[in-house]
Amino acid sequence: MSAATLAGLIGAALVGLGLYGLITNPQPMRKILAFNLVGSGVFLLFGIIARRGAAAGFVADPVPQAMVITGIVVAFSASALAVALVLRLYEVSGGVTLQSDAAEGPTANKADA
Amino acid sequence: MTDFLLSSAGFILFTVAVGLVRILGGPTNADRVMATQLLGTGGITSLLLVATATGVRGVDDVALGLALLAAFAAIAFVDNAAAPEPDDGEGANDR
Amino acid sequence: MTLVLDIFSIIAICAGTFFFFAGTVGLLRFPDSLSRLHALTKADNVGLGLIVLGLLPLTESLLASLKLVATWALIQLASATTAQLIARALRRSGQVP
Amino acid sequence: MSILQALDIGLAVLVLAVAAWTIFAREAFAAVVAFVAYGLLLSLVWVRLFAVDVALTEAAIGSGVTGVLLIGAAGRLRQAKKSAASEQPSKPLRVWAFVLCVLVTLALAVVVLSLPDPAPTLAPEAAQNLAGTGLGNPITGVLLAFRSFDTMLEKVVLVLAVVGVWSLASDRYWGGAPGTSRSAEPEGTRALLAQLLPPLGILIGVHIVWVGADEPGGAFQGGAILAAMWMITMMARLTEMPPISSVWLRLALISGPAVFVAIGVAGIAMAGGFFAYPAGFAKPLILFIEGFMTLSIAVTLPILVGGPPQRLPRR
Repeated sequence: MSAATLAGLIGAALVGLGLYGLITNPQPMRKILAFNLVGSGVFLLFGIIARRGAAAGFVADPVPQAMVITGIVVAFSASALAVALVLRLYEVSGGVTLQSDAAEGPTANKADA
Repeated sequence: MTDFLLSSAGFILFTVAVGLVRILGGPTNADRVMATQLLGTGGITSLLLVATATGVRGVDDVALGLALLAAFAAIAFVDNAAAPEPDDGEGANDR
Repeated sequence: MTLVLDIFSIIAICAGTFFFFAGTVGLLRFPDSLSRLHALTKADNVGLGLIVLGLLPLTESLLASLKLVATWALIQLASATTAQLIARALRRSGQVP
Repeated sequence: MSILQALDIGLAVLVLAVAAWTIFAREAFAAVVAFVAYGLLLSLVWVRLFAVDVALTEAAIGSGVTGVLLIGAAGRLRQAKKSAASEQPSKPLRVWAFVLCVLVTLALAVVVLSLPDPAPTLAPEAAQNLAGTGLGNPITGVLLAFRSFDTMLEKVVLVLAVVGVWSLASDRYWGGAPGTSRSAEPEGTRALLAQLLPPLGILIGVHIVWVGADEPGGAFQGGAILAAMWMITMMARLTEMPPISSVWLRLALISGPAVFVAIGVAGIAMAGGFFAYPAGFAKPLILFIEGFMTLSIAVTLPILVGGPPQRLPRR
């Protein structure tokens, strides 16, 4: 099995693992991590398509690689926004639960100045 | 020579990895950060060995980049997670 | 001449590999965090240092050798700093007498 | 089985083990630390795929800058209330989720194993047209010439993310600076690192941007390394986050996409198409855009890590 196929199978497994974490883990921070795993799994799938497309003297097809590079940067900005939202939720409510306000108790109503 | 370089890279990566997988379980967060640090150095080393063996261009820059950022996780850890009492976050009192 | 350099490379890389092995064993076996930190820094400094030394004769250009040495120097700096910081954090948190 | 193959399989097992740890670890902090290690291992996988440009991006952004962001957040959330038991998904739900995820993985694995051979590729087209740009690195060619519109929009996404993060500020802090006050004395060890690292780091960052025209590297990777250097001086308390009302900061944030759009629009007049470069001027124009993009990225990443303003604006 070539390194590319192996990396593709890693990518497939990472998407599965990340999806499982995204569904079952209640903590928002852990969901962000899981989402990043799904993202990097998809990037690896792009990566093997690039590697298999090696032609014309290039070791890999540059188009999927360029898309992965922009993808990594976009994934980072999405994570940064998500982290800022979670921290803000914590600041306002003292907790980081994603449940509805009713389950939160009185702290959820604490007004922000 | 190529085989020798690759086996060394494999050996280093795996000793370091065994350490990482074992230490991630704790006892303390400081141990976890140390294990990541060791994985970082081991990863950079195997990268250099594999790069010399396979002759992929530009890998030395990846190693340099990783080496530049090697201290970041540990510093962020000391700043945020190791402090005995976290800041109460009341920015209004800062100034 | 090439043979001598090759033998030098092999000896240096083997020695470096040994230090990584020793560092990991120390990380796993030493009883407290400070001694584990001690084991870790040996792998960082000597292990990588010896391997960089072994790889130097195999590089193709001066720039490549410079980059190798710079990588090692950066890891030295990072490892010295983090060892200090982690040790201090351990002491502050009362995990070390 | 050759040694290289054994190495690949070992690396694969390792990546999956560390990834599984980030999902199943009981403590949030342990999961975040594992994620940093995961980013590092992933850049080794990218090197094995001969995607050195991607490996550099992953090393700088995926592992380095994201690591600081997540460790910082995990540290601040340490005091957060543990999630209630009622939030834990029920066992049947977990079983169903597990089955779903196994199915997704298997489907993707089947797709990977049955990819067409020979693989479709755009490499010959890229190779054919690369000469017109004067570049040697096909990935830089794709990013800044063939698909420059995508890259420009991606820079806009970064600006939007900054707007999103800033909009989470309380009213009273609007116009202030992110992060807590750095009133404490710079501490010796960290200050030393923050004084020794940036000169070398800036050299390496600029080198990576410069060689990006012909060798692996470019504005994203170099910009991320420059961003990391700015971040380390802030972590050592040698510098502070600027207040978000600062004019130079806002100019630096938008300089990348603004210059990119301006040159794209100028292409309509000069070369007969949006984002077309006049013949013979492609390489200098691309380097010009890359310079401003590097600046934008180097400023945007630390601002995103810094979060919304948390200090009162100076009046």
